Amino acid sequence: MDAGTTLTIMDIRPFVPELTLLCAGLILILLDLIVKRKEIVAAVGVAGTIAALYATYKLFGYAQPQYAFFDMFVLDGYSSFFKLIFYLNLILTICISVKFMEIEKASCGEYYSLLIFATSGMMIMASAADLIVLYLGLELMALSTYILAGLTRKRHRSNEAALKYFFLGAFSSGFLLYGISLTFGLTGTTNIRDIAHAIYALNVMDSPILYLGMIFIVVAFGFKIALAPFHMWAPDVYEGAPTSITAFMSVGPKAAGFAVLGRVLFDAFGGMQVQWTSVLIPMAVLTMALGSIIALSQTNIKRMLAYSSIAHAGYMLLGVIAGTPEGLTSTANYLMIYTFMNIGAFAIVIMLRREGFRGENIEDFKGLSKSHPLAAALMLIFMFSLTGIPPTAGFVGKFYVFMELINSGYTYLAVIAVVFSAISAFFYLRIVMYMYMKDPGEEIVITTSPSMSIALAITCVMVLILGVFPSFLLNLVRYSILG
Amino acid sequence: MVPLSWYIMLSAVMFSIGVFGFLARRNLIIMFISLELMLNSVNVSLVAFSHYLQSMNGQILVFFVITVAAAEAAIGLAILIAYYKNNPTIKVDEINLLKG
Amino acid sequence: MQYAPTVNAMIKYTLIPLLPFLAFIINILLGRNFIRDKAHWVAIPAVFGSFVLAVSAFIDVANGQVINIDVYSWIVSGDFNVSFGFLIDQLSAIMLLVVTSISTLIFIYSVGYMHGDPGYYRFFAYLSLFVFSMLILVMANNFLLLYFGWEAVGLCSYFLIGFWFHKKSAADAGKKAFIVNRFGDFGFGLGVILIFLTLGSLDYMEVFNRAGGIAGQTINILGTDFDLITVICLLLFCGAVGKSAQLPLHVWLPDAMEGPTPVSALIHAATMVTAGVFMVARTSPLFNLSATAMNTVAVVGGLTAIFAATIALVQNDIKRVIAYSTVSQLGYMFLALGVGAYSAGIFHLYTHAYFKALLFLGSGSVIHALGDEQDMRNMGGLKKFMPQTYKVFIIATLSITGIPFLAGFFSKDEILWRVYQQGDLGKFLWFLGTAAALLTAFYSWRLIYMTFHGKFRGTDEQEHHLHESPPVITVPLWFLAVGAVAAGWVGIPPILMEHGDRIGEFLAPVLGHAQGHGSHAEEYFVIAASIFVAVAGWLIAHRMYIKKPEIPAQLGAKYQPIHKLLYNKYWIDELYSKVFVQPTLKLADKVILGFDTIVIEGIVNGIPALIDSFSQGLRRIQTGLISNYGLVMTLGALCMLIGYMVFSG
Amino acid sequence: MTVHQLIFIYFAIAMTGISLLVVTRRNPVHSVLFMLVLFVHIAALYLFLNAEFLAAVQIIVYAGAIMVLFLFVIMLLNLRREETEEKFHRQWPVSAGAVAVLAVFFIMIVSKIVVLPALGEYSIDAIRSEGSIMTVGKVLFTKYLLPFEIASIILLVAIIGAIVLAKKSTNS
Repeated sequence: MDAGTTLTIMDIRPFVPELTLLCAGLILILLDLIVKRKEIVAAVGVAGTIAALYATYKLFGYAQPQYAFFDMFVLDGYSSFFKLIFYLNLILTICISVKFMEIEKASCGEYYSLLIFATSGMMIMASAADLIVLYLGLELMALSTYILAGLTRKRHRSNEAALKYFFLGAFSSGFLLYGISLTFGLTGTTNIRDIAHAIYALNVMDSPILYLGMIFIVVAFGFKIALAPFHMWAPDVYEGAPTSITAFMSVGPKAAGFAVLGRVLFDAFGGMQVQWTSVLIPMAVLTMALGSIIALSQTNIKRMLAYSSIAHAGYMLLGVIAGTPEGLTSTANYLMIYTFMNIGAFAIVIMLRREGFRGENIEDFKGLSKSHPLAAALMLIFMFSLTGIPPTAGFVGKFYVFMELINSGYTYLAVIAVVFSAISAFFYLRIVMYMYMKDPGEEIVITTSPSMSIALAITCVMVLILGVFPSFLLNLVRYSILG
Repeated sequence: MVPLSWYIMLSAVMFSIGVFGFLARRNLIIMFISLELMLNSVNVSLVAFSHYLQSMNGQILVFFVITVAAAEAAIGLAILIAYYKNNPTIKVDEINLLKG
Repeated sequence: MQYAPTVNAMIKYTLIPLLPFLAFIINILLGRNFIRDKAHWVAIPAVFGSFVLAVSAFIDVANGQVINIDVYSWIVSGDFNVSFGFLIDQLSAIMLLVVTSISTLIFIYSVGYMHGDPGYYRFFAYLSLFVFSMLILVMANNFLLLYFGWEAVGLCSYFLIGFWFHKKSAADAGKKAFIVNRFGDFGFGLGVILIFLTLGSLDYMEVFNRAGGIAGQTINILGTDFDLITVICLLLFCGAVGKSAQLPLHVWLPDAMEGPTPVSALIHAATMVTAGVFMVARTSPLFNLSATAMNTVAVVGGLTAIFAATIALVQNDIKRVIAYSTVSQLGYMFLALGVGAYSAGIFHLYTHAYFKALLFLGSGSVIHALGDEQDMRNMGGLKKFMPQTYKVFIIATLSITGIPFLAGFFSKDEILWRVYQQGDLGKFLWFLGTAAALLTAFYSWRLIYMTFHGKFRGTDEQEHHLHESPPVITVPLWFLAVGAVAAGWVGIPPILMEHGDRIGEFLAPVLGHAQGHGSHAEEYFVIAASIFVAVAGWLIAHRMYIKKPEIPAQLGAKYQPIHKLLYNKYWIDELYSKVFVQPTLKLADKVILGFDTIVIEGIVNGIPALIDSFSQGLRRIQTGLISNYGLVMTLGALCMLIGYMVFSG
Repeated sequence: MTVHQLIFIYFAIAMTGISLLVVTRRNPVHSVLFMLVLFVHIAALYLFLNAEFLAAVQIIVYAGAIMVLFLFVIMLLNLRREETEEKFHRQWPVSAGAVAVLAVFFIMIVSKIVVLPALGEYSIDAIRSEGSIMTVGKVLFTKYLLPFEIASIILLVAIIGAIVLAKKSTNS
């Protein structure tokens, strides 16, 4: 269905997954008023997500992208794959949150509906075919996450995290809007496909105005992804936010940022690849360098994982730099793998949290293998995967990105990435060292719950399975993006 | 007629002033106002483009920007108040518990 | 001929390595809290299952079904394709049989030997992991998987050598094995990379098919041109030298005896150390292209055979004698490979696995009975206390020394005959080999006499506790004894029996026939010579240790320098320490005082410290202030703008 | 110089000046009040650009709602210290420099802007024939229906967020 002149009921069809999820969010708000137990709210939230997942599954597999709402919205394999990441992120986050939010004394139904609204925002971003829809999706995601970051209102750190995230996020939105405005002014449209056509038709590939617009858009997306030098909010916000939200933020907005970055750069600014590649390369190197090096001297594990997530954003960006659809595929593949390993690592951090004990210092992991061998073994797997040691999934993710990079002729970048990847082994393996080679300090008590076990089982199994049988995921992502 | 570039230059100046306000002021509320100034400068440019290109897109986007700005103000000020309750300051250089 | 395997066959072949791996997973996860001292109930059925499947695979191969299949494509990216696949041909079928059968027996033996050890479940877990890795190594159909198995068996070996890690010597031995093997593995890794770079594939068949194409090409290293294939083969052989403890990297193996005796038997005698032999045989199509590499292999093998045998003459630690004997026998195998008699080498590998495992397990039985006493000077007269152990020891010794019609006789004779046929160099190496056989006979019987004959020389308390080992230990010994007697009957020289060399014929499709001619008279001469030295060595030992026990001491006194030289293992350990370790220390310590603090410490501590301080410095950028962050973002955007202005003019 | 241009120049100077005043006043209340003056100017500018609807929205929503919310919060926080302390952050000279360079490049680049693409259908006459509100409304509820609905969710999130963050105490 192409751009019609009238709206029909068929326009709803590609939008069904988002609609399902939004309805679930609304239901949760109401449900929260009548149901006391938050577990039920959480369960309904997961059910709603699974319904949306089912809708995406049913809609998956059209060879041609489906446009709807006068070309505002597009359903294609690319967006569907990213939606899969968002669903997984949402489900896993809900699973690891239930017990944790109780301990934080911030358990409320709105928490789950906000998570769902944020995820809806990401999905809208991934499916946006128009910069206006993209902007609104981004704001929906951003506003929900600002609130989530500050949800533990009694905690000074949480307040500060929300404050920083909000101010800097709004600042970056300003840049995004100016970028959209300039692009619109030069091409006369906000539709992503039409922008590409207009750029060719008007022959403005080398226009400094368009370049300025593109840069401003990249600034905003770089902020969401946490690419240096727009990454500085990330460590502070990740550290201050409730840990479950940190897990959510480190995957969701990043993936959404990459989804729109890929779509806008490849589709709208496809004619300016030379320009944006030369912008992204220094960003990628700086991102990997800062992330890997600063993480070395961290003492707080959430903060360390924040820097790690910055470094990983650098690796993922390499797939975009490769500049081919295959490169973008490898980035999407990496993001999916990153979802599992990162949320898994955060889940272990959450398990250490208990009444009156934060469990966020790396020191707190001392001797974990002695008291809780299973938890330590899981953390070991996640750390290995984040480092990129075969046969974990992390290796496969990195391998494909580097391979695509080399195929595109950026061998030197791949070498740099491998070097930083080797440096990053130090701080990941430091955790392993603390767990396995140090004697326990004080007694470690682990808080667990059935939903937490499910999340850990999913993440751990996927990290291992995708490491050993990567072709399944790779076929999926190739089929989704390359068709 | 007034050339399009004049409007855009005006908007660029306002945007830069907004950025300056955000970067240089210590008071969070004034920083927030500077953010609003940035958004308004964008709106000016959008309306100007919309007029000169005889397209509706720009005006519609401005409409949405205003909507989002309202939502943003509500949330931002709520976060600010929540912060202020725990730590009564709105000086940006005193807000650095999280660093390193 | 290759046949498309059925799904059932694929499952079967996958299960062979998978069963021990499952046993490892189960034991390592549940061992500590649930399985504890029942770990063998997981491990033994798994290994036995592998054995049964291996027998079935062997029958398939014997019926002509050679299988080479990619079970799973791990990474597919453009031209680069990494597959995990199995190549089950005559060579790997024999290796499978050896590995699984010996593993099964040693697992059973370990139930008795390791009884009551606090790390019981851990022991079986590591041992299962080892079997898994070894099977992967053997079954691989490409170099990458081979390398994976190669490193994995090494890893298990270090774990198991240092199994009693609270014992300092055990921990040190593990470390030593690790470090020495680094040298070899580094070369091996380089070889694999070089193969990939020059031939563009890691799959055995593709590599072997393309290898002919690069014959005669040269590679420039430091200004000199070397034959490419020779370089590749020598690099691969480096790995074999490390893993199979050949000169000059043999030093780790005797120390590795610090590990539990079943480990010594399984890993350091029967299987892992023969991986180098297997690898060279597997890559024989490459080695065949380089005469230089072949001669190197033969010479290293021959020298190691005699060299290790001389050391074994005077050692007093029962396990060390057998360890040097292993090094020496491995030398024989390389000798065979080096003269192109690959099937003779594999034949000896196969018979050696049985009699050497038997020797180790027998000595384990002795050590067990004496309460962890390993010094033969404190033994003696055990014949009457441990009749069963004594009998199997005699069988193993007859076999290793090459007494006719036992396993060792046929395989060793095959090697010596093939070596003899290779011209002047062959004659010389044959002489070395025969001399080594004499020494072998001598030190083997010396071991028997010192341990089982004469009067008991240990403490009264030990004597009081002397007992025969329980059936769980002796039954596997008897099974191995059967192997030590009969394993050689598949390789009877044609000269003695028409179509007797069945193993040679069996392996011929993979390894080819050995080249060389010789008359029947010469062959009879070689056989007679080996029988003669075997008997001579026995008689000398008998005279020295039974008839006139004072002779060894007299000899030791008379030829003190030689005795010292041998006793101290030619001072090789000391030499390495003097040549490599101490000069470094001296240089760092005395010559340039302060050099060490600046350079060595600088490198060891400096780089991490530098990165750390760098990291600390960079942390300071992260001020925590919103304004600073916003400024950095603005500056970032500005840089992009300026960059554009600068570069696009 | 046409009259139009003269009027624009007035607006440009006035708006730049007011913007500077907004970001430099010591008292936030003054800043907000100058902001209101700026909004009136912006609304007037919208009228010149044929955006009557937006001019109204600018006054009603921005000036009438958002800025009042700001004032409300300023009153609520009761900021006394503002009178005596440093207005600017320590880094302000760097910021000023960076922003000045950015502004120079920015203005240099946008000064070259001209109308390139084909003109759309919403000419002044077309808008005038239907009226600005009707035109906007028609577009908003057909072509931009989806963004409009998303905006509604954003407002809902804002309401939930404000309540969650500001309500007295959690019920658990």
